[in-house]
Amino acid sequence: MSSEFPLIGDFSPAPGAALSGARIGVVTFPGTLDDRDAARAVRLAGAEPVALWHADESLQDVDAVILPGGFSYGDYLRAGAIARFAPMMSKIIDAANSDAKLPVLGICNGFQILTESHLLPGSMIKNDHLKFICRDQVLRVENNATAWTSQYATGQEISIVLKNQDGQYIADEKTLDALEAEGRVAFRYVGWNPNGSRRDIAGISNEAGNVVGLMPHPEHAVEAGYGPDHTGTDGLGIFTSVLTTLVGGTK
Amino acid sequence: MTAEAHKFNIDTVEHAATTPDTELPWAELGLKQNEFEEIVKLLGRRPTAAELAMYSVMWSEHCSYKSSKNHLRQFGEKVTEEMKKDMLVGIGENAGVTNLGDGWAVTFKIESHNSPSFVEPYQGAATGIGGIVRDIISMGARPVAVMDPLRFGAIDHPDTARVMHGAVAGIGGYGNSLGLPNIGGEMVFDSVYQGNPLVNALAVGVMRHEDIRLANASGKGNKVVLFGARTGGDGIGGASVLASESFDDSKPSKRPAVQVGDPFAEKVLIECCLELFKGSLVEGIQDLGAAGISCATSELASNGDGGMQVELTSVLLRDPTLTPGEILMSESQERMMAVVSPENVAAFEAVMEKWAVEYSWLGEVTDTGRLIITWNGETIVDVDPRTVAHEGPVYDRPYARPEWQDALQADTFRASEAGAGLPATGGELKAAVLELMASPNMCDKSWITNQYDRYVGGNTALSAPDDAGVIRVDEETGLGVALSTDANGRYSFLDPYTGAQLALAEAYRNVATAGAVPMAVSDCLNFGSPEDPDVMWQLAESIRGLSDACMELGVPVTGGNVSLYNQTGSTPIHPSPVVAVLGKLDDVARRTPSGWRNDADGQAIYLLGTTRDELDGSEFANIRGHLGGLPPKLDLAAEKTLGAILINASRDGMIDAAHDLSEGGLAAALSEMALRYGVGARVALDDLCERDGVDAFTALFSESQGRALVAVPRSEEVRFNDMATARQYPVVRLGVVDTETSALEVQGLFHLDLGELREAHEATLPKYF
Amino acid sequence: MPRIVVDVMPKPEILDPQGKAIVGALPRLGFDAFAGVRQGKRFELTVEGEITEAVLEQARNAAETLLSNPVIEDVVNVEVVAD
Amino acid sequence: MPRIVVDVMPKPEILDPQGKAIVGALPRLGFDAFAGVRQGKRFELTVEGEITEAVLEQARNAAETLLSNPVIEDVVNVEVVAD
Ligand SMILES: Nc1ncnc2c1ncn2[C@@H]1O[C@H](COP(=O)(O)OP(=O)(O)O)[C@@H](O)[C@H]1O
Ligand SMILES: [Mg+2]
Repeated sequence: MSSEFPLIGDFSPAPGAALSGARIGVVTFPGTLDDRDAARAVRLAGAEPVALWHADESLQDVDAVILPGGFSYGDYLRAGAIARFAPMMSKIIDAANSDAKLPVLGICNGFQILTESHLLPGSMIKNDHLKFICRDQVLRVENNATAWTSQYATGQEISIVLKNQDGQYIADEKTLDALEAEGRVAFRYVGWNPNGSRRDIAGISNEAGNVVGLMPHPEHAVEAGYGPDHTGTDGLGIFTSVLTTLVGGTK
Repeated sequence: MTAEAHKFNIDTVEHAATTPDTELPWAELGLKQNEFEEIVKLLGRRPTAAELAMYSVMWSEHCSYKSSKNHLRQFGEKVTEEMKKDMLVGIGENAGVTNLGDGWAVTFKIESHNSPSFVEPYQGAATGIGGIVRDIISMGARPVAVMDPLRFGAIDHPDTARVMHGAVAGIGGYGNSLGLPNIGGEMVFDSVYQGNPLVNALAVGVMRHEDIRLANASGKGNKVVLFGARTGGDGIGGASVLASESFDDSKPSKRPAVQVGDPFAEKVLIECCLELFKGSLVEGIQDLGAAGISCATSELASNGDGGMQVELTSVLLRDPTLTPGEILMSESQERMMAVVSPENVAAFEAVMEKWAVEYSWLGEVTDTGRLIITWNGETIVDVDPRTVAHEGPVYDRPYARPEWQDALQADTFRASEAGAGLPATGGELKAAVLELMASPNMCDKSWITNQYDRYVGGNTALSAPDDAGVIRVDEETGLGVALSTDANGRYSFLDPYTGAQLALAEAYRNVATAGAVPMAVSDCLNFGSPEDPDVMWQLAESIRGLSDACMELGVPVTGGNVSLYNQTGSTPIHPSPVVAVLGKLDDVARRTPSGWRNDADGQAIYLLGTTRDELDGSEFANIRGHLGGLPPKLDLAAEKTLGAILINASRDGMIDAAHDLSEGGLAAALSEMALRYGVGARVALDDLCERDGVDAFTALFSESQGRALVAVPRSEEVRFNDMATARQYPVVRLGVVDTETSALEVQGLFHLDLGELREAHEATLPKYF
Repeated sequence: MPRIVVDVMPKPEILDPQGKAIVGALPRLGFDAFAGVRQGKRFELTVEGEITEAVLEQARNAAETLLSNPVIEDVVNVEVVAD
Repeated sequence: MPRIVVDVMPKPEILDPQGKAIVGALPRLGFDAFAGVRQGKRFELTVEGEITEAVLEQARNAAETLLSNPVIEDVVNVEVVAD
């Protein structure tokens, strides 16, 4: 394995390793939990995961970045609040806003870090029922024109894992209306709103579509036997989407 | 923190030698007169305040196992060579280690955090998870999953919600933040646990053989380091008598009544330790749990080849007013102690800096055979570490079969008032199934399990509500482990010897049902006061029963924990030996789930085993408010055969689903298998009733052991039948999976709609909590 | 509308993981003036009508029983603030 | 030791799930006087030495940048309290 994650245990070798040759960074903050999972998903999608350490300042020339889930700094102050100030985040913010439009995906805590960084609007507060919740969740892909959703059909329903404590997405009405109008609601909860999120929003994108954040965990639905209901692999599309985007010359 | 900040009269060894008559608060510290006299004899003088602190915590029941040690020996004695062959590290270390093959090893252990969880359920349960996880790290392993066997008071008692909400949120809050999937546990409501809930926690970890670490301090000149959280006054409440170590003007000190966990600190500690192991930067390592630095220094030193010298003012403090004795006793969470060779010091420090973990060098390994602790250079502890850590008092507590045991066993359910007018018609039986599945102990547990992350790590192949939790260890080969924890306090109350064996049998069966080969056992023995001869008998009988059964099933006990004094006033809890069994799967892809799926239409449903009239102690009798008689009979040879059948059937692809029968019997197993994926079935009980000579009620609700339900694809029926017959194991075809009806159809008796069943099953916990 | 403010802080002797995390983060952002941080809770209770002594007494009781966990927290303040 | 207290509250227009849960629980415990509850955070920052205007300025900045998220929260108070 070329990438040296601070977590032991080797990742599954990729099927037909790194077709596209794309290198996708996975950032680890103190308290990050799902970095190995995100790296595994990248590998299963056919790209090479590159471990990025929060305190470093080099993006190591990666083609895209994933901010994985977890409880960075314990989420004690606010979810993602402290992680947002990591040196690596400054680099990511710059690269995401640059002309190159680095694709950035924030999952759960990563989504929270993206809102704290103002790369995405709104914020997350505690679930309306105040409890941590872990369940299999159906989402509707509302927009397949982002860097991370192109492999889905708009309107497609997917089942992936949801698990969080602070997952209630909120923003003011003006922001919400703008998100809807600009097609920036990327994912919506279907059937049941598990946390009180405004307008059933599960994930959003920035204007350019290179930055996407979502609360549920696609990286936990990439391998049959270990995902929703021990069968689902609907999350893999997120990771193959970004490869298509990269190959398609967005970068 | 500088020494100048401390303004105590330090009680040095020198001072102690010249002031033999100083009154010491040994009784307040929980020592008995004979124990104090033994300490004086060992030292040849009175102990210093710091020494007294160390001996008092290390010789406590919790740390020294003084009441149970004489009995626990059986776990080490009743083992065959065959049982030892995969045991890489046995009882005595922080946790046992079992060989999984391919260079992989697994370590697991279960512990209690009962009384802290009653006082402050959230933090008590959270720190329970934290403590057991550190045990696993200290073996050199990466923790990979946790489990949480829980027992609370009556579901409708006003205090139960407080404990339930807090404990579950605490287990979730801590475990979820560590990135450890929760793969199973237990939930039992019984008024015997009202003032004394049981919060047990299990952690499992995996490692390569070469990464196994032990808690010992060897090699003269190696450095001793304490790292992680700072030391505060946690867990030394009773020790505030040491606030002024000159024992004169004791001013009241403010010490925390409960410990607060910091899961973030622990997560960082895990990663930091794994990086240390990877770089081979530590020679020995020990977690800090009960008895804190007293335990860590004395155990490391006595397991090593020499002695140890440490300077206590070097300990980083959260509370600068702590006295030396309090520092030694402090149970602050999220700390570890390690032994590092001088050439690795710089590399060790680099790892600490990377993870922003605080550390301080306390001293070094010596060749004196003594544990010497200084305070500003003055010796305040000078002991043989073995006398602290391993040679504490051992008691042969008197025990006797309680006088009431005979009357209890004679009071059978059938003969009792509660046992009159049992359901018999189809309608009555259907209502009884609904009542059973809605009852507090049998209802759906997702109110709890939905608060736990079961997916993190991406290796969870089975988790609640399946019979066992299954975790993949090796992504390339699919090698994995299965785990289940079980106990039945009612069975143990009726007959503690058999009760402990039944707990083992159920956990063993659960693991085999998932398709795994049972390999090792860990246990948490939750009992009342050992000073009560009735309770002591329950404990002795349970250990004798469990060790006998382990021997017969060929699965060694590799570690565990004893929790005594679980009682409210003079009323002890039911004897509750919680048994965890770990099994191995060569390829977790072959695991057997506990329910049939949508694609299983027409698959045959078989029941393995014999059904007898065994309702005493059952969940059904419990619902009717009865507890008496004898628990179900146990045939360990039969359990072994059943296990072999289930494992082979899974390995050879003969079954698609399997679920063992335990609490609630066939009624519960059928309901759970159908509800698992919402797929119905058509069954008939006639053949079963005729063969075993029981009526439909008994067939549905008896808790006879050695039974499991399996779903067999049509193409495999012949092979499966042949296998069971070849092993002379009773098997009967009950019916078929039916994906059309969405109901449980028991021919000639009732038609139970799955929607109605699910509603009853799922409503209970949300109603109360 | 006048409100009753209730301030609850972790007891001084009890570990405060939240405060600890913040103390660690401040210097990285260039805030180097602070030696310690503790994080507690602030509740604002609103009342329809007037805040009588009886209402204030209820607030004090609620502060001790529901709004704080006396095992690990202290109620440090219950007061009326005008808007 | 003098401390700086920073109070942060959820913005009025934002639903506060914790406050809502408390409003629901209060009457069950017999506290019927309250129409609404909001739960925010109280930080106590300690300083080695004196609290100068510069230190206070740091506290105000920290309050706005790290201790609160302006999208959902307001800093309602930054003040020095003596012990
Ligand atoms: N407190 C808990 N935490 C996690 N899982 C639990 C808990 N209580 C029960 N479970 C899970 O619910 C399922 C049903 O429990 P139980 O009926 O006790 O299982 P069994 O009888 O097979 O031992 C199992 O998967 C068990 O692990
Ligand atoms: Mg079972």
